[in-house]
Amino acid sequence: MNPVVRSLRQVGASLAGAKAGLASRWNAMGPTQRLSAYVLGVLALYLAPWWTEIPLLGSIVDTPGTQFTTVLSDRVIIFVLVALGLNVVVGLAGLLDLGYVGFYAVGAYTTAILTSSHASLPWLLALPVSIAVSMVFGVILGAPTLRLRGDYLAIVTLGFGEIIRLSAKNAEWLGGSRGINDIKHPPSIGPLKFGVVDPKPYYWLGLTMVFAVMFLLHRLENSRVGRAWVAIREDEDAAELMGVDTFRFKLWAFAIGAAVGGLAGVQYAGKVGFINPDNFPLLLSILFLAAVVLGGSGNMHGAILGGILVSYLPERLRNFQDKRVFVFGVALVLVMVFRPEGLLPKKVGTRKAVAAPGEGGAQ
Amino acid sequence: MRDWLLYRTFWDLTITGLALGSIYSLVALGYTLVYGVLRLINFAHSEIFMVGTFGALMASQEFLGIPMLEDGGYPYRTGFMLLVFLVFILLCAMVFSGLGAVALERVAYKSLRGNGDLFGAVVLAFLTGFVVSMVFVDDTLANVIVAAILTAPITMGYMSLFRRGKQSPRLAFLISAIGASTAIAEAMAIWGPEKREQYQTPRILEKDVLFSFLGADVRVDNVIVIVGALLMMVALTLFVNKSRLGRGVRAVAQDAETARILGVNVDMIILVTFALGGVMAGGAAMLFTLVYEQSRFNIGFILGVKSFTAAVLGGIGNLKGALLGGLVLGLVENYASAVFGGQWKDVVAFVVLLVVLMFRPTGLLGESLGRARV
Amino acid sequence: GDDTSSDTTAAAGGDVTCDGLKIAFFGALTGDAGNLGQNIKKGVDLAVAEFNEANPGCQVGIEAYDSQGDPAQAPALADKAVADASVVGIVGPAFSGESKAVNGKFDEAGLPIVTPSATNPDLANQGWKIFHRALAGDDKQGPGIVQKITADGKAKVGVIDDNSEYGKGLADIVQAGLGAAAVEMNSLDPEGSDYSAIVTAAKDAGVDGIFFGGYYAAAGKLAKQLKDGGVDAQLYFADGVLDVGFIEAAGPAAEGSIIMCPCAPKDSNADFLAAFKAKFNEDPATYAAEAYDAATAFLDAIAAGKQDRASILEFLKTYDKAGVTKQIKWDEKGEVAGNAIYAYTIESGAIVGKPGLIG
Amino acid sequence: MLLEVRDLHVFYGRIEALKGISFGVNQGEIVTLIGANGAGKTTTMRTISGVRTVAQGSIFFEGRDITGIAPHERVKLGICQAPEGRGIFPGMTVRENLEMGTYVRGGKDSQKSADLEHVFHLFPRLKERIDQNGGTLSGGEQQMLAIGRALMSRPRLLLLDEPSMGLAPMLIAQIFQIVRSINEEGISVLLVEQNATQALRAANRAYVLETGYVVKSGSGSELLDDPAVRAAYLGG
Amino acid sequence: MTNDVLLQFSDITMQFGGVTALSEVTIDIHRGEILGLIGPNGAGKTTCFNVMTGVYKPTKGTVRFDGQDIVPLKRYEITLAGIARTFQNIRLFGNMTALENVMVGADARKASSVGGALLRTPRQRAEDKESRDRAMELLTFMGIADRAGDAARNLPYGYQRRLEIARALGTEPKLLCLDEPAAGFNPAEKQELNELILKIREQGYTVLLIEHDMSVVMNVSDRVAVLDFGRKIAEGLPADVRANPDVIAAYLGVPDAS
Ligand SMILES: Nc1ncnc2c1ncn2[C@@H]1O[C@H](COP(=O)(O)OP(=O)(O)OP(=O)(O)O)[C@@H](O)[C@H]1O
Ligand SMILES: Nc1ncnc2c1ncn2[C@@H]1O[C@H](COP(=O)(O)OP(=O)(O)OP(=O)(O)O)[C@@H](O)[C@H]1O
Ligand SMILES: [Mg+2]
Ligand SMILES: [Mg+2]
Repeated sequence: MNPVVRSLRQVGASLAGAKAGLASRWNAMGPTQRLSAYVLGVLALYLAPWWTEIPLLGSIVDTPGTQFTTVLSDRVIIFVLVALGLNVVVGLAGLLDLGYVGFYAVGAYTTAILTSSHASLPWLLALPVSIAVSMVFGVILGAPTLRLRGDYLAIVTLGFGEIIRLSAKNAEWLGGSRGINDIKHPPSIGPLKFGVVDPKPYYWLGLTMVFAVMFLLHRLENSRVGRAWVAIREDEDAAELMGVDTFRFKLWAFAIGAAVGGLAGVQYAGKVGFINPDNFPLLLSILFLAAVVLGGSGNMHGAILGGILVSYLPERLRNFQDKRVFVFGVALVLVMVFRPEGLLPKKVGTRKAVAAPGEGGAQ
Repeated sequence: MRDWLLYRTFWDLTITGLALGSIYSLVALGYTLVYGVLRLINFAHSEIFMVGTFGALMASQEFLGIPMLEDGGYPYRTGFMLLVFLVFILLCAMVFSGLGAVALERVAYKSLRGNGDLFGAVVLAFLTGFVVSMVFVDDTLANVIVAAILTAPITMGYMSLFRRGKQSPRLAFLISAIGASTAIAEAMAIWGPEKREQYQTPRILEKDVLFSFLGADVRVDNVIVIVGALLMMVALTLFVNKSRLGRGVRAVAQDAETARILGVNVDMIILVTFALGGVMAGGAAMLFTLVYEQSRFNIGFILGVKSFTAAVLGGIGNLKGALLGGLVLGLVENYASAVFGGQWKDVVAFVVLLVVLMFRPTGLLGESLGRARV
Repeated sequence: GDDTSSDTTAAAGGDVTCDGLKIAFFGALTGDAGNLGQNIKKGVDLAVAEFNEANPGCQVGIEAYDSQGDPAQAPALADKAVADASVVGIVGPAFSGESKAVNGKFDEAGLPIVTPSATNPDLANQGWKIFHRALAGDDKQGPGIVQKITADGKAKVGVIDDNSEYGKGLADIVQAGLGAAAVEMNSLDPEGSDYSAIVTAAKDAGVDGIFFGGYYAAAGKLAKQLKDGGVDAQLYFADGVLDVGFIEAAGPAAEGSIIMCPCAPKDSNADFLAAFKAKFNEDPATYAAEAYDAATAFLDAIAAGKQDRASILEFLKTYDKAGVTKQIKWDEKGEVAGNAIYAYTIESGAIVGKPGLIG
Repeated sequence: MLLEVRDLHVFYGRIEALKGISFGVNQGEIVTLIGANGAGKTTTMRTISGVRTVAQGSIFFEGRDITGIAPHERVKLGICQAPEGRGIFPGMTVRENLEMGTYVRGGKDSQKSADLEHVFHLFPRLKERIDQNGGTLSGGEQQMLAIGRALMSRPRLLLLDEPSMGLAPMLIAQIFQIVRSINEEGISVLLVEQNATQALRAANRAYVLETGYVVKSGSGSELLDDPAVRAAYLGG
Repeated sequence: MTNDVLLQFSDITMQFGGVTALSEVTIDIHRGEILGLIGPNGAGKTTCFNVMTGVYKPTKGTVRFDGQDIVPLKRYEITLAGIARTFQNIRLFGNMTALENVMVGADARKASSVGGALLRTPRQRAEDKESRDRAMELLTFMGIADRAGDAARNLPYGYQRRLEIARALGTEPKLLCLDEPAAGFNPAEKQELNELILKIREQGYTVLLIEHDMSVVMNVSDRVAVLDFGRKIAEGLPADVRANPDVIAAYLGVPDAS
């Protein structure tokens, strides 16, 4: 056999082996051990700004030419938040949204308007208002369009994202193409100074947001709401005939997705302090979608992985200069061809789902 | 004053809108054909169009050597030779787009249908080798050599890694399409004749005013575009509805599995579909370069979004819908520019789309493929 | 300040010593706007090369921060620059959008910047102590354009923009300056291909002049389509169009267009032109000379023994020297003193500088 | 032997649906496969048509190994199937659906219309609905259309996968009659049926499939009388 | 048997373009009975289902369910009113587990929504548990609990058919509509299905059954209605219907068809 094939097979086998090994070790752990593993993992994430200091790891993760921590705070966290939100819409409810950047923009712009151009509320107050406004936009978009199926919805949402961007660009009231600057930063808490230079506090804030969103979305996913979403994704007609108010739940998916997207926008605006319409191009919607599917649509952890890769890799690959985007395109094709379900696909049908006695059937 | 602009210049706007709309229509056909057969938004179709425009421009500049920037030096303004040149340019554009579309299918989509093939594997292997070697050397020639050496072994690896007989989820096709689209456009930006700059072409067709219609000047290029698009559309419709291969296309569109059982070579039909879409995009590209005399590596993106919008507006999967949708979109854009200003034209276009879909959820003419019953 | 005459080699002293200092370029080197950044970078490269040759004891390095002109990518780069203590001056950021996203960081870090190309008037009004630019802002360029159009005696001028921050801002200034003579014709999409609606509107309005605020690629397409559409008005453009790309795109339709720019014609300083040609084997393109002046200001500071950000910033406050493009001397907002606006035209397919201009 | 299947193994992912089955159809025969849900009958049919790939084993048609050739080539050789679930093209009219049967054959228009008449003679209902879209037909009408379409290709071997599924009792009887008359025209038939009694009556020979294996075979009447078969498949 | 009418299907006409699928069909379904609906292919049986469950709005006529006019209701509202169905072609949620499929049905009767789920209110938790327990119960009842944790698409055909019934029962219907549940079953399997349907009725459900297999219809139905060309041609006890010459001519063919 061809040596490349063989080595590919071997790599595959050893990866599978490692995965199985980890899984079995994980299963063997007691609850306290698991808890401490979680705590350690979370701690390591909060300490990420210092990863570049660790000898070997540092040279692997550090981004050439850009500040690693800023990449985390300005790009990675934002993309992860967005991917989490979009995963609700696309991955769970199966609604193809190609204009998700619109909600991100609404969140950012609302914060900008409220804290800089038309009022000077504190960021902390702008946060809930912006999320609420994003949700309202989700409902405004969803209400007339959710009757549409699949790809019709895709093109309408794409149009919606463009309408938002172009409106911001053409409305003097929203700063036009000049954008809005002097957006307020989050308030400093004791030693945590949210200023212009140090990105670390923003990263910690963003990471906390990610955990909060994960926690809440996890609850939704494992409830009647999450089941309704997946049922709609799988067969909308059948879902409706099984008593699912499909319209209402699709609207919820849109609204919740929009809220998370808006949250990402708030975080971005509060960090950078300046936004303009060019921050929200159509291409970004597509990139967001690519993140979700690349990671594994329908699986929260997959979406997170996708968000990280899509935002971090271009910075890591700065050496490729203007070939970065080309490499990214080729990589998308390769991943889809060999892992069409994404890097971390959603697993359905684990025995875990059976809680009652008499489980563990055939197969 | 603005308020009366539409009124005063209505026919001017109509004619130029129809000309622009014709190009949308032709590109929309490619989306509609592929969507009809594979239920796939062929996101990279816009890049097929872009490649076609480069084909047309290269035909006139590199192959025919028509001089740039001349002022009357070009001998074939009219007459038979002009026709020959136009046909040659058209063929070049069609060949570029057609081959591009076929290659795209085999590289980015075929294996996702559970049907990995050698050509796709070779191209993917080459690209892999190329990218991997880029990590180590930043020199295109060296990369090509390394990639060429690595192609054979990686190809074998890929052939054995393909997930045969397994249909991938639809989103995977979409993302693969997006990846391919990005890669093609960027490749043109990195290695194409003009890199990231605009690619110009000399004037081939003098833009004389042919006649006046209700006060509007009708230029020869407008007429060629509109008539050319209509002709290609008619030819395609005849082909799909009347020919045996066309019947195969429709059968695969509705139920590929059964079509296979009845003896339709599904892979071949899909290839034909892509080729047809590519050829139409090539036609559109040629007409486009005739009118605008330029292209750029990223020209496809916006035009692609517009054309896909046109396809949806008319009813995706419906050939006549693509025509209607394209023309309507071209007109709406022009009228909107006159009434609200150019910065609002896309907003108006999308609002029109939204309104149309709210009242006709499957577009103006509806999908042509019947949906199965509940 | 240093008062050496306008020798192209900066700080010819030769006895300066320093260690590990860097000047940074900040702007697009790749991506759609990469060309402009490449021009600028070459200006910086030339200035630094000349300096290093003249000062063996002080080899200044160049760091390039490639933002692709994207305000979303800029912050991570800016933080890197701020964190790198050896970077003592920045030539850039090249565009106004990214400037707004990151200049606050430079300001807080006290890292001086001289932008060779960002002309948005707002930038000077943000209270940034570190901000300087090496050319006039659009608030100077706009009136210059108006003056030129008025001097040409145009009575009805269509004003078009590309809806970008730069183009729209400039078009607004021009429109306001022209007053009743202006005919508002709104925006076009620079990425689009078809401008027939605007051509129709221009024909309908019967304009004798047209100003377009935007960049060269769109300007080329517009010029061509206007001509084909039978509009014979005089075309006016601003600095974003000053590029051979405009002529390539417009073809014969470019002939006679007038392009205004706060940048000096490339032959206004023969030494610079010769040095640039010798190093890069090409003519300096738009903003290369401004970049050279910007870099020179930093290099002069280093030559004067200023080797940290604070003292270099201090040095720039009193800097006053004839650069290759103009007298380089900044007011307290960072606006440059020499703010001449030059007029160029296209003759036989080449950009020609017109002497005797507005200033 | 017209069709011969030797030691066929077929997988769905990791699930082995066929675990080495062998059987054959002679020229002019009606052979039926019976078995419970999931026994692998449909898989067998689809593998013969070539839309499922063979992991191991081989298929011979008129002595020629066709294991590796493409499905459309097999139709050219004369194997045509009316698939389980009918596979009607929903957006094509009844006529167009029928014409799809002649896809590989091409053939003259006069020939086509003769074949069309023949099908209408067998299923007058289809003639009434000739311009209706296939997708809006009732289940039974679709079944007729599927069989008619397969006949249009003038097969040498007709594969029928549960043709009586979803049909009214009267039609079921009719379908079996049609199968017989098709067979009398010289077309060999491989029939998969749940309606085992009728199928065994119509068949020359029969095989019983169970979870991917052939567990019994014999003439139709032998199996009809087999007590085990009666108990399991004929309802007592 | 009571004469209490659960569903009143009166004077329904259903046209598609030129095709009249149902014309003036009137059927009453009594509480607690099993009504068999038979008729030749294309007679309009599935169309009846589609009208009852709101998939189609009838061209003419009214449908009253439990005293309420259900024609104007949305599909899910009809389900909540108490009609559940299975599909002639199986339509499960393929990428959900069997258990989750049934839970979706059981969720129909629950009220907690996004707010409850986010806050994990006691009520939401209680409802979630109820759904889960009920779903498990139904899977056990249908005899497929051993595969509760498997993705529906990986289940064998017979299991899928049963799962469809379990899911429909999950919505706690008053009327269960089964569209050809025995299609593709062999006689032994049909026998099991007969027993299952009877068992379902014992639980208090009313059942409307479309089926072509006489061994099923005649054995389980209390009454049988016959459609032909969109019209009702007979209605009555199984034995009577079976002997009805019109029915024999239109549908059964030879009197003994088993
Ligand atoms: N697409 C598929 N994916 C996975 N497994 C499948 C698939 N199709 C069939 N199977 C499995 O293969 C086995 C054989 O299925 P097949 O459809 O051939 O049976 P059959 O005898 O035709 O049954 P029926 O009487 O229900 O039509 C079954 O266990 C089934 O679950
Ligand atoms: N959406 C539709 N458009 C047009 N005609 C339709 C539509 N739905 C059903 N029909 C027609 O209505 C008639 C009744 O169809 P229906 O599916 O109700 O029959 P059925 O009694 O269920 O038959 P079967 O037993 O074969 O399933 C058929 O002739 C069919 O062609
Ligand atoms: Mg089967
Ligand atoms: Mg039916």
